[in-house]
Amino acid sequence: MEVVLQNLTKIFPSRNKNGSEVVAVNNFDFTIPDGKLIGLLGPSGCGKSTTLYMLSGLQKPTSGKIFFGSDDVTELTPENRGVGLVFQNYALYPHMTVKQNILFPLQNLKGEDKLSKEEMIKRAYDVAALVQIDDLMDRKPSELSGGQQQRVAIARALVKMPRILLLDEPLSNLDARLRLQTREEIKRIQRETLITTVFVTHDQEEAMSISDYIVVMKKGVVQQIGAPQDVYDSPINLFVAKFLGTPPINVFEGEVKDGALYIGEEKVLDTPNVENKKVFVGIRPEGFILDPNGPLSCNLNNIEVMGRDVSIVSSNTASVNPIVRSIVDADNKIAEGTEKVFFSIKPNKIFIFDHETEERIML
Amino acid sequence: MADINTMHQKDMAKVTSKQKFVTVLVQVLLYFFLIMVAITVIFPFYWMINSSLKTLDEYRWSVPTLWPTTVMWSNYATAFSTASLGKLFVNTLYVGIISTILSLVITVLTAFAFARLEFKGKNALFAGLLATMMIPGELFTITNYGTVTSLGWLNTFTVLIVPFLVSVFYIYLLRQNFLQIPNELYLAAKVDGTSDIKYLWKIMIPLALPTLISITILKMMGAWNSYIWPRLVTRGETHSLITNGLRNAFTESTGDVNIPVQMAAVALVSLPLFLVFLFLRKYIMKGVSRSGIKG
Amino acid sequence: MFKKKSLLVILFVLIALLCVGCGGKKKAKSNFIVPEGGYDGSEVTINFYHTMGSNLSDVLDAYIIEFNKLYPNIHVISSKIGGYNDVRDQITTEITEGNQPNLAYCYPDHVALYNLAGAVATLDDLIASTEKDASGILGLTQEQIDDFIPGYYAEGTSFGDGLMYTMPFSKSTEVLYYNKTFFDANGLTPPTTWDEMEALCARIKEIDPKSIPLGYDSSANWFITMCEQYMANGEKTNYTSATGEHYLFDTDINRSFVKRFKTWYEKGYVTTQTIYGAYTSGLFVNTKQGEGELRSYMSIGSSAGATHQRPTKVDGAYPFEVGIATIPQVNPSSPKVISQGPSVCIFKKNNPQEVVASWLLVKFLTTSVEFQAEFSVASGYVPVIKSVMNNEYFAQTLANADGGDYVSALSTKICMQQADAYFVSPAFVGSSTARDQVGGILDKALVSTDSDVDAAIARMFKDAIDECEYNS
Amino acid sequence: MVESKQQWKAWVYLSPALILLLVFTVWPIFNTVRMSLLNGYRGLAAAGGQTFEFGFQNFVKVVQYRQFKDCLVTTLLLCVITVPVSSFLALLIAVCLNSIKPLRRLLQTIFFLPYVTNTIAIGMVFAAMFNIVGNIAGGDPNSTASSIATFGIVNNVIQLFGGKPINWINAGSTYWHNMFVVIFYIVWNALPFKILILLGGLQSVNKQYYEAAKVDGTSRTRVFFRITVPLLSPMIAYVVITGFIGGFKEYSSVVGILGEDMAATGSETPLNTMVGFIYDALENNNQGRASAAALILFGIILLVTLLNLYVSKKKVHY
Repeated sequence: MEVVLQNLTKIFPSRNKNGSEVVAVNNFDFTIPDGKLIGLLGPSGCGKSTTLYMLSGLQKPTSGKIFFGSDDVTELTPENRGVGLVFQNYALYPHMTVKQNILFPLQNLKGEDKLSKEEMIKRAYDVAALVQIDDLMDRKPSELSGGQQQRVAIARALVKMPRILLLDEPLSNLDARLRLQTREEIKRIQRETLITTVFVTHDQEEAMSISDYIVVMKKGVVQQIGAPQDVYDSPINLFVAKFLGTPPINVFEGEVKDGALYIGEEKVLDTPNVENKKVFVGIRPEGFILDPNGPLSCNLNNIEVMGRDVSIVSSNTASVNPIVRSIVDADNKIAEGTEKVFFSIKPNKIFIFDHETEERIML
Repeated sequence: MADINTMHQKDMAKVTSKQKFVTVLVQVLLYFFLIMVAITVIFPFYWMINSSLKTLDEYRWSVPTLWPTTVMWSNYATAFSTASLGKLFVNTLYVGIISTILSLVITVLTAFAFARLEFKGKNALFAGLLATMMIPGELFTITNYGTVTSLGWLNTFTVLIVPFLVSVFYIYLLRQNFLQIPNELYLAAKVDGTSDIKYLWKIMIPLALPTLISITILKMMGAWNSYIWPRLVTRGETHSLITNGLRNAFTESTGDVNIPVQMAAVALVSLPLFLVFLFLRKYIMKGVSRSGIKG
Repeated sequence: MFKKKSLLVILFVLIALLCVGCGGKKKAKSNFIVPEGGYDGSEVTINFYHTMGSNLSDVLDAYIIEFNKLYPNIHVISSKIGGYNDVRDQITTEITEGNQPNLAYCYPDHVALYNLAGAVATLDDLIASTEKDASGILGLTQEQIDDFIPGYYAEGTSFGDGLMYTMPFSKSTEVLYYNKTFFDANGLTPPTTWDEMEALCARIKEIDPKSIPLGYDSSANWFITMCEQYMANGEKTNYTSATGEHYLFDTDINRSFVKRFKTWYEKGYVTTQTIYGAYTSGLFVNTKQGEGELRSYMSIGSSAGATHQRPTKVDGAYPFEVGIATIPQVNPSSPKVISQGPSVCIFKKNNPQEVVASWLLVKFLTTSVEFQAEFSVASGYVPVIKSVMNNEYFAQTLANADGGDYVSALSTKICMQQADAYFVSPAFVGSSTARDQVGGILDKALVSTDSDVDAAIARMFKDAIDECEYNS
Repeated sequence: MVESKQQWKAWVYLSPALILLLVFTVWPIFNTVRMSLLNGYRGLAAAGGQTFEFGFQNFVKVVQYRQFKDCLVTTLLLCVITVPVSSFLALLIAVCLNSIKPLRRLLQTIFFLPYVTNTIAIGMVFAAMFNIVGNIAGGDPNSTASSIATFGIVNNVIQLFGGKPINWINAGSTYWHNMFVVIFYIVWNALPFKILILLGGLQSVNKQYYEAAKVDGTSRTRVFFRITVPLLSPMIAYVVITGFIGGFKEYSSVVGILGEDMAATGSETPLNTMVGFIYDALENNNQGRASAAALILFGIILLVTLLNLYVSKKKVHY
């Protein structure tokens, strides 16, 4: 099912009389291709959850339209949209067993959709097998681990065969190990069912690792949409560049002068097509190459060996952050007592942004 | 999962309009129901006000009027002066405040012991306490009267305060509330060498504040509404409480009661309670619901 | 949550502890004996419980000041307790702890209850005492005794042992209020017998079919009064007795008058306060016209409630004039009307001076022409001594009596005229139950839809007797 | 170590409450038991020095009394009807309140109003609302003789909708009509507390359960019975159990409606309750019987409460 969001806007009225209204989502325009896994990504308060709730029908957009395929579902209530929603806290009914929880949505079906008891049970067990909880069917949610509860929640959302599956921060309540495992699981389930799936997260790593597409949002405005790697490799502005990637991108104050980019006094790159102006320079940690003749010099703080890689922590007066972190191959050796390190930069890992607008300046 | 798409293929426009209709209908029904109930609830109050503004004669008309033909605001002035409501207000407030404070202290200590400390026979004792709630309290009056008489407490404020300081219901409410505060906090306090009293004061009481506030309000309301006991153990205005004034003051020479004036007094007396209630409703609700009411 | 076992344990412990009996031995009832020398002038404080509203307690307070001129060391604290039942409940509780008041408003059945504890002082010795006193003698002179209206005075000895327990304080009775304007216009006269009443009701129904000619406030009074009237006529019936078998009201005559009044009710002649749902005076004073407006042209109610039987002024004038007459009788030559209204009783105390001092106050208030006159005018109650008629203020008030502004005086006047007709019912523990029950019989019978009327009435009488027996 | 120290500490904390309870609750209970077991005990007679034999005569008298069964049945009926009705209604109102936005605070406040009023005063008002003033021959407000009757506001409303007036509480009214009015009043009176508790409970329920149900297209009735009721079951159990305990002690509402006689005029089956029965005995200074009746009532309440707890243990989700 293809999902089209057309100029979607959500404005919350102010809480008190004098306060101003809050624009949670502003003019969201996007088409979600059929059968893909989409990650809505952004810091808290960016409107990603609101977008999800509008997709589910729990919240009505202030303006704009939502289409499921060719159906305009903007005015439809959730039950008529055929969506499955997995809540951040799972919202499993505590007084029902796993089986009853999964059966619950099926028992709501009316009219021609109504299923016989046997069919319901069969479907419940099928979906339980899909998420691998078929041996837990008679337990109560309080008797399950976090990861198991998550699977039950997904099973409950999937059992009525939704046109779209929505997941709200699906991994935030899990510990680190489970998180890795579960995100693979979600990916697998989505691949198997081919249900168009939208999930919300503030964790960019999570989004990058499983999404077919990611949508980066900030303060209600969509910043960039694309395949994770594309967005990473080609951020549209400083915000997106900073938001994606661990360790985060290093940002320097820089200046374009006479066709060349300067960080401090050091000329790091030729930029023949850019006019003279102040800029921000972003360099991914993996974009540094240890090079005694390199243009960029930094004061070495310390070195963290991480097996395959070495993380060099240094400082530069032009850096916006107190430290500059670069990741280089472990083969690179730095002698004891070294005070200054020199880098050359991989051209595809350096981005410059307008100092005023923070928009990317293409080289 | 081939039928995913077919399952929801419906006439969207039809569904939309039907669903709009249902939503509106439900809202209308909801409001209709609530407003009908609200009218039923409010009617007696309206009737009270209506009656309080009538002359005694009009009140006795066989066909009651929906609004007095002559509006007797003076009934309120009469009510206030004949019942010496001012003095009774002060008495009631005094008894209410003192008994509330003492009652809170006792309730907090008792609830704390039941919720946090381990001692022999705890459960049996608690069950015994709860069981006393099931006995019709009217029977206590006679014996208690004997007790306070032999203690020489008649005609004092003590007699209005002390016998009702312990309420099993409040202990129960507060204990439930305390139980919901994680025991780890208590153990941590013990490890840090915090005394029980300090722990109670710094941690338990702030956390149970809504319950304590509702107890305060219930207790004040109790003082406001108590009637039989104060009548029995006090004489004259010096120690009388407000309800006694209400019942006694409006009897006519023939033994009839001037009901409109009495209604005016009831309205006057209910007013402070009502205002307090409006003001603190949030706390009452929190307090009662927070008690959790789990076994 | 509730542990059954522990609860049972608590109960058993309580029961086991019960072997502690209740000690004490039975005391013989003793009259109060006046101490040598009567009141010795010592400082005493007297507590007086009553039900007076502020307008009456003001009168009382004024006369207590007068009283204190004679007896400066007797301090009187008068307290309004509530209604009559409140006074009773209060005192019964206080007696068990021995801190009852000295003096209280009472009805005979209250005194019977207090007498269970032997708490009420008998007055015979006080009345007979010839000890010298500031007011002459401590007791009552024969003149003073004769001055009391006999029916009222007799109430003090209605307890079956011939002893005097109470003094009448201020009294009332039932009178017949009628719409004089309507009666005059239609050439009607107030009935003197129940037969005349029946004919009159039929006549009024013809004139105004939508009316209920008669409202009788108290069904209990009605029943008891009928018993007394038939007895006065020498017929074989009874109500209750203070001694021996108490409940004697299940008689043929009583059943027959109940049945008779039932037919009145069914013809729409009569209603009672409980059946009507409000004081029948409301019906009587209603002058509004229109659909569903009810009225009656006669109302039998308390003589003390005369002002409630007067219509509200319209444009400065009363819509009709109220007439007052004696209630109908079985035999007008030996009339009987009920005596009601408060008496006072004196409680025993360890210090006999308190009792004597209380008696002095009672004597002062009940024999003081000025107090009785003023209290009567203020309250609408009837004074208990005849000589009040000689009081100028009182005589003046009665002379003004009319069916309008001075309707209370008119009622008092009628009451004074029938001074010899008052009766009191025997008082004993359970007499108030009997009163409630016979009132209940009348109400039940009137509204009963049972097809077998006689059987239904017989059953109601039997149930009432059972109920009385249980509660005694 | 902590445990043994807690032993005496606990008793120190408990002592104020326990001492007061011993004096003002336990001793009266003990005294009640004592009085109930002294044949024909009367406080006044005891004060007069009379002694009483030990025995069960009071209990026998009470149980054999012709109206004892009626009192018991009336009380049971009141409980069995008012508790479920008021609990269900309160639940319904709480749910409705919880699902509206405009006017919510106002309505909430209105529904709590009865909480701050005087039972007897409002009882008088109710009686006036259901009253019929007039001569109702044979108890039938529609007979010709009662064309001369005026009706209270309730009957006015019935007439407005073309119905025939009903004799609710006046002379000749039936037991069930009386019962209806009393039940109406008790429910009215019981609502605020229950709404308070249930609404408080509802507001502490995680909203996501409802959103989840909504996404799944659950009908309102199903949400109510399958989600709201189970999630609120501890509060409901509480409301029902305290309702039953209160219901067995019902008295002042009946007095408020029908007066001290606790019966409609001329009614041969009064609406007397167990507590009314106790009061009647106290009024006649018959403390022995009053105590016996109170203990019987206590036994019944205890039994019903245990039954309630047993049921709720099986049904209530914690």
